[in-house]
Amino acid sequence: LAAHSASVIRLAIMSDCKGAFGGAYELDIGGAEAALAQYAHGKPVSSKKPSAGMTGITIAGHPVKIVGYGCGNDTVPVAISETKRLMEQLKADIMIGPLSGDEAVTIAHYAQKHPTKTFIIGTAGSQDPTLQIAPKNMFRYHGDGAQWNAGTGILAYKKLGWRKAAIIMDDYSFGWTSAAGLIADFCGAGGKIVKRVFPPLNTTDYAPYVQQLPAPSKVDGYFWVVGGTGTGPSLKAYESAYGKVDPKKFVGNLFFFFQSGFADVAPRLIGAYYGGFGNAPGLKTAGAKQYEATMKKWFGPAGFNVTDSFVYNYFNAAHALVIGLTKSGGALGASLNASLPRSIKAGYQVSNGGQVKLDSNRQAIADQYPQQIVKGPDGKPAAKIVGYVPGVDQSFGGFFKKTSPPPGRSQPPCVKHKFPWAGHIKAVQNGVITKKTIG
Amino acid sequence: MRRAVSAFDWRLLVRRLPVGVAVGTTVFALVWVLFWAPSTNFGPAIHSPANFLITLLNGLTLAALMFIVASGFSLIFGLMRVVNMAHGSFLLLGGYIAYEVQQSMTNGGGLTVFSSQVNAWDWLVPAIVAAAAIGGIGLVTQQVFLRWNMGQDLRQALITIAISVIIADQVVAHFPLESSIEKGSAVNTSWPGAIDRLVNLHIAGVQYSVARLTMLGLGVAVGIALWLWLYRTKTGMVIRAGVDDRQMTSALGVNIQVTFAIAFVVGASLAALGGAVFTSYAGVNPTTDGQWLLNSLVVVIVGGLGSIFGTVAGALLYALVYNFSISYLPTTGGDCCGQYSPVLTFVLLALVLAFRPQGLFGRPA
Amino acid sequence: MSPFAWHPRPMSEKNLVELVIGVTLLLFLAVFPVFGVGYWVSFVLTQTFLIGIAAASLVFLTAYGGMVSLAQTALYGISAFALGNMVTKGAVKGLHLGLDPWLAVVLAIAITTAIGLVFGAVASRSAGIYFLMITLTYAVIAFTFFGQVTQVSGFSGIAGIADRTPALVGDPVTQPNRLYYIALVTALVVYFAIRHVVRTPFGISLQGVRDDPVRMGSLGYNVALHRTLAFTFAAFIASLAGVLYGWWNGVIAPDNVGLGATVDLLIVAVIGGLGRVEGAWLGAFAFVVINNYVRDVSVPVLGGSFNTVIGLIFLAIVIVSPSGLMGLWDRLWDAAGYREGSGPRAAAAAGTAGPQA
Amino acid sequence: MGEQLLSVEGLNAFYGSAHVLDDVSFDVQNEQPVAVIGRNGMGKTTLCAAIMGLTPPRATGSIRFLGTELIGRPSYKIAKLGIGYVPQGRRLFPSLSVDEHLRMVSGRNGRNGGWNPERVYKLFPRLAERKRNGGAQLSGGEQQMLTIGRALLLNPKLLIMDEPSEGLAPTVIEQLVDTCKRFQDEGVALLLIEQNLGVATALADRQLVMVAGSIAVETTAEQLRNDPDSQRRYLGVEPVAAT
Amino acid sequence: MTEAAAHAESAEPILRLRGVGRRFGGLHAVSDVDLDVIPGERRAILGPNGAGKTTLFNVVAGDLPVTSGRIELFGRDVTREPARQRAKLGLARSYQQSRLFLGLSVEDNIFLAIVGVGRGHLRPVVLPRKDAELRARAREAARRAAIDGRLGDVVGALAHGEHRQVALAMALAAEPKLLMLDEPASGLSRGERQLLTELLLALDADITLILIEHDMDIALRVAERVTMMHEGRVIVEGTPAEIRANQLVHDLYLGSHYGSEPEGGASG
Ligand SMILES: Nc1ncnc2c1ncn2[C@@H]1O[C@H](COP(=O)(O)OP(=O)(O)OP(=O)(O)O)[C@@H](O)[C@H]1O
Ligand SMILES: Nc1ncnc2c1ncn2[C@@H]1O[C@H](COP(=O)(O)OP(=O)(O)OP(=O)(O)O)[C@@H](O)[C@H]1O
Ligand SMILES: [Mg+2]
Ligand SMILES: [Mg+2]
Repeated sequence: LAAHSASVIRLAIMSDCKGAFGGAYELDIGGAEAALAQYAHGKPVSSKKPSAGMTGITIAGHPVKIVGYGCGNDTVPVAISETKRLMEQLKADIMIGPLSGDEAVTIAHYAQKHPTKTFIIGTAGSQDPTLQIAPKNMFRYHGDGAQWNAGTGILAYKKLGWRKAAIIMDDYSFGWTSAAGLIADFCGAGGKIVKRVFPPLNTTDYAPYVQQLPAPSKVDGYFWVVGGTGTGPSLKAYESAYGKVDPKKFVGNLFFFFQSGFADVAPRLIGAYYGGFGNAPGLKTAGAKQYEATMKKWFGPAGFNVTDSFVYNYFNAAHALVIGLTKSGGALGASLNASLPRSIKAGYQVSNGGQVKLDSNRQAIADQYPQQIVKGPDGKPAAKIVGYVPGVDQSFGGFFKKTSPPPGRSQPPCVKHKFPWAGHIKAVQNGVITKKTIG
Repeated sequence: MRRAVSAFDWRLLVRRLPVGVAVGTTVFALVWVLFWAPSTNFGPAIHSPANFLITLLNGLTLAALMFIVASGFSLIFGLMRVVNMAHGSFLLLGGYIAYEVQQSMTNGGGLTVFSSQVNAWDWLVPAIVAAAAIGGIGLVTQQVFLRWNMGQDLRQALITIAISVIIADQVVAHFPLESSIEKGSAVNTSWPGAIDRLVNLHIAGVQYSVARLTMLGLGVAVGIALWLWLYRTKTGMVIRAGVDDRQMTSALGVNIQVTFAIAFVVGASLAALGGAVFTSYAGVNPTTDGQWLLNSLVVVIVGGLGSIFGTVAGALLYALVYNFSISYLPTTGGDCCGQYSPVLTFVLLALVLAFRPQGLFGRPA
Repeated sequence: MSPFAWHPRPMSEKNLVELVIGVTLLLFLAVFPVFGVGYWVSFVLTQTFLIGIAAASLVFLTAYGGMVSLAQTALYGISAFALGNMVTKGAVKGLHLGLDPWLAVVLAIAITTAIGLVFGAVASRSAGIYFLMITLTYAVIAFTFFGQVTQVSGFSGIAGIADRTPALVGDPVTQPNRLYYIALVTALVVYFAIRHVVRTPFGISLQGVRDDPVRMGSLGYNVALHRTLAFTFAAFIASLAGVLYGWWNGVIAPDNVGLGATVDLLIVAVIGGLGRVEGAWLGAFAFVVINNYVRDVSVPVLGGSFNTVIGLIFLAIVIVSPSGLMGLWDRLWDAAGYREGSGPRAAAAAGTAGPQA
Repeated sequence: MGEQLLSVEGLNAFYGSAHVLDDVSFDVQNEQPVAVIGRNGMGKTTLCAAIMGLTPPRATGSIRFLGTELIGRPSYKIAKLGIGYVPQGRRLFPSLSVDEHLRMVSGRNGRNGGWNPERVYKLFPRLAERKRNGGAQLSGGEQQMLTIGRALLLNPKLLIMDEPSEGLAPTVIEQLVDTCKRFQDEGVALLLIEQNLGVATALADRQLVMVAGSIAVETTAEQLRNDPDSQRRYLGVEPVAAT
Repeated sequence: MTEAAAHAESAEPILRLRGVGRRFGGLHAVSDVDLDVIPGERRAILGPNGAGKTTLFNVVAGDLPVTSGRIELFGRDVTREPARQRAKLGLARSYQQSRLFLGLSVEDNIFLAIVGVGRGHLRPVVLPRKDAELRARAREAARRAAIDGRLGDVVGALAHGEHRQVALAMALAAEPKLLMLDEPASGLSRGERQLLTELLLALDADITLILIEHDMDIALRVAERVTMMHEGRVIVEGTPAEIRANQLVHDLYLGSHYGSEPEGGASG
């Protein structure tokens, strides 16, 4: 390509280094950097500490410089000031990030006002950034919180035989969005939600909220959408009210097996279903193996869990960026936005040859994989893929609209509705998608 | 004269107003909860005595935990006038230490251990180690950073804020120690199996958690021990005197620094003890520190500084209002009103302070 | 040289030096956007000015009223929330009333000041540490209110405030200089307003209230009224910062008024020095710069991220200088052998502790 | 004459940069009362503070008590050496009741002398009636009594009293003087700061006059009592020009 | 002037207490006190320590509410009025333990005393003319209390005795109709005591003075009438001469002679 245009491309990576997800900082950066190492000649300065930086990244002849790492704390004010620091002080052209839902909302607004910059969401699950705000320069190569749970509600209905369930959800946008996926799905199949309980974030004592849930004898089960730091405490509160958790009566979202969840709550939930991140860590596909090998290669010594979905989402974001920049020949702004791939091959996806497609709002349409917590061979909890939900889009086939009320305490309502994937959910056994329809 | 009389009436009214409002609110709240409570989760207590009892017990047991934590804060804050903004961090670190000790005693390998694997010692030793370790950190904090600037409230508060920032970051950087788990992850310990069960209270058929009742007992025990120490020994007098006038206390031959150091260590250890309990009861994570700093502040504020009874009262009021407002606010539609209980809780606390600025049991400033 | 009081004294050598520094600095700031780095204009300095205004309201209350208020963050947040709810339009969170931008500004300030009046009246019987506490509950009320009452915000906050600024302000993204100057001028006005007010009977009696409220009562003053009005005035100042913040940031969220943010403002004020109003901006500057630039320093032994470093820096500042950076300046001046005012005795009060009993 | 109990040599004290004590030297012999008199603001309280290791940020020179250097020592150690201090302005503890004031101090200083709370109550019966009152809930005179009682409980060898008669009713002053006179028998030396010449001269023969931060002159009670002229000179019945 | 004189002539007392009592828990610090003070009078209140003198001042000034009885000030029932209203009516007091504004200069302390009884507490602007006038009054009051040498100094840095002087200046500066001084001489040196006595003797005739003092030289010289309190009650009232002659007073209070300074060649 034209040698004269070898200007430096300035890249920023943003994650959380404080607050509930503070532990994910190095992971996320590692995920993005592994892609840059694999596809863009980058060399990590330290294979143990990704945030130590990276040298030698080149795309389409352009050197790429990571100008800085953003450190959020899961709150809006810090997200915005970190974004400003990265984009304005350090003059990044492109940002990969942020980590969480509300952060993504605020950065979407920022993106709207800064059309010459490009934003690829790291791993945030809120609906608004791409459904409501949808700036032209913002991309997300993974599902939102509702998508992640698509199919899981149907499984509860069909496989666990639930008819009446109660739901407890974090009282903020991610909790609502995540719950929305379960509610829409479960009610769509014919289930009834008899009670919705919303404890506020950072609740000290979940006991009075758990008390509001109908007793286990009165419902078939509970959708447990308390996340981040609340999963463990809320389950403990349940135990001190009703005794031991019966995993068959619990269906959760990604927090059942995510990060600390694996050590903190999963041991109590062996057998429970949950939505996960919509991807399929542990699938034995070639793509998955390749992805894991890549991660091990670059950040093996850092020792972190390569199947972690945060890592994976950041990896895909950076991967997409490499593809886009290559295609645009290093050109930024509008031409980069036009060049960013509308479809990428992602390790933990299988349909369409392992592709994640983007919709017209630059939001992923992806397969989803409901999971179950099982006891692994080493005695530790393990995640098992149990289902395959093909091609879930953000609007749930038109169910969520830009004009409809966003997920909230009473949204969506519990109504019967046939979603595109209903009747097409396939069983997955030992990491292989079978022909058997399970919902 | 007539003017004076009318002024008299008006003032009297204003002076009685708080009492009137307080009595009125209490009566209304009681009637509401006991007999009325339409469109709430459980309906009035007479219809659903079990839920009322559970709410009450939840309130009392939470109050006990709040008391344990806040009494440490109150000791440091009320007696030494040090607003220890690192109190939440002490609790957090104490919680992680208790977790690590229990893990290593039960070979948890980083996974939550079940109460069936935990005996009384597996719980007590971690709690004691945590309390001792944090007591040590408290001692260092007090000796290195606070000892020489006693009386400068704000400066000390700022110093402890800086320390809490550092501790928070250090916790995220190093805990949990187990390498297969992400740093900064939430962790929890388990109650000993013996108390991790429900007991039938034989009242309205309520089954209640023995662990929570144990927590209540622990709170009472801590309260009694503190009371004996502060009001039945010279140490208590010396601390109070030292707070009033450090120099004069010293001029009476009292090595006030030693006493302050002891008080600080005890206060910090109580935070860690609370942390150990909280780790079993809910679990700790890197946001726990702010949450508990706030809890402690509120309890101590409402109760009144440096008074054990005040701390008891503050903890009870806070925990009961919290529990009852969540359970007994009406829930009509999705957006009202149950989820406003946190707001309501704090508005009530502000009102308490407005009418009794020094807190329920505080000495007038 | 009391850190707490302003006396109409003849200008000392130190005052003169300070005046010269101040004027030079102002001139520098006035021309800064012409040659300065864009980021410093749009981010560091504009933010310094507006945080400084909020901090100045706290310094005013603390230094002259003896009221360490933790509600200033909440108040400036309330102002920004009010602005956001009234000015935004369309599919954003909150009420999005879409009012005229100027009208919204006036209403935001008026609402905040009125809330300040109510808050102040309720808190006016408290003093010292109790005042700190009751204002802390205000902060928590504000945080939980905006977090839980989704009609007016919810945790993701209200965005799009910067899209609907008055014409004078323009688009803060494309025309950062305008907001820079507006913030600078507002900061100056606030600074001189405070300096003026503390020399008036109201200001001096406020200082009396700080030192001994009971005695003030027996001198004929209505102490509660004084406290209330001082708090209202401070709320008014904070509301200005809130409006500026709304324009500057475009987004306001409950975490802007959370415990962390509340403590941050206290840190700003204390680092600057609670004794002198100038300190508010100095503290804000230090805070913004430290938060922005301390990134790549790693801590030996302890490990951890730059947050540990920031904690250590704040610790160092507080330890080195009891009355913040302004106090450091005062001490340096004294150490250099200069003395202000009337003979050796004047310096005697220098060593006294914080303004709070 | 007894042995040397307290000796102050070349003592200077500063508040910040204000030079308040200027080269003060004197000594107190065992069992011998000494009074320091002087006008307001001359530095008498500062002298006490310097001896007790209190407020002044900076003191130079030498203060020896029974051969032990006091400068640089923390004040609780100074108190433990056997110096009781009755500060000006009482400085009671509002958080403590009368009884607690006394119990807190009693038995602190290892010396067993004859003072215990009961004896203090006998000395000041009013205090016995007010046992439960807080330190701030006493009348001015009662506060003064408690301050003195508190210092006595240390069983000091030297009692430093800064204007003890301030705010006391004449009868109580009389009683106080009687009590202090008995100290000599009990081996308690007295360093008395007084504005009330009657008390000062009744209690101490040696009178040190403090002017502008230094001991201007030493005189005797006898002289002072009988010489209105020196009273006027040292205690400034006329406004003194030098201030 | 004429108005004041007219006022003085009317027998209407400037301060009238009827059955005033104040309890602290079970302790009757003041009980059933009746007292009439007429305009222009100099009244001393004596009594042993703990007799209830300061408490009486506190209830009259409004710093403490009464538990029984009724207080009339300038012909008006002020029993339930707060302290600040009474100050506005023309009552100024000093405290036994000086209560000063330690963070303010001497001048500002006195300035506050002046502003307090006037209007414009809440004036948030500087009016140079008006402020200069108020400050001139403040300096004048400082001069009368002989503390004008330290006008600009922060009160926190003054010695004990100097605090007393500032407190006195503040009481004077308010130009009260009723001045109540609680042991103004305590902590003052002989020199300052002398000045104080002269100052009190030379006080405007239309200022009413109530004085608590343990220094008999001052009290009995300044006062025209003396009220003797004991255990919360008024036990004797009379002229200084009557008081001196009263055996009860001697037994309870005066003792032999340490209360007064040995004047000149007085015997020890
Ligand atoms: N804390 C302080 N800071 C600065 N200066 C002080 C302080 N305390 C006292 N001074 C000054 O030191 C000088 C001596 O004060 P000191 O209190 O020793 O006087 P004193 O002789 O005890 O007077 P008095 O008889 O009034 O008690 C005074 O001029 C006073 O203003
Ligand atoms: N706030 C209070 N609480 C309880 N008792 C109090 C309080 N204030 C004063 N007293 C008691 O009331 C009695 C009268 O006190 P008061 O101060 O009026 O005495 P006084 O006549 O001024 O004595 P003095 O000459 O010693 O100052 C005293 O016995 C005192 O202990
Ligand atoms: Mg003195
Ligand atoms: Mg008195």
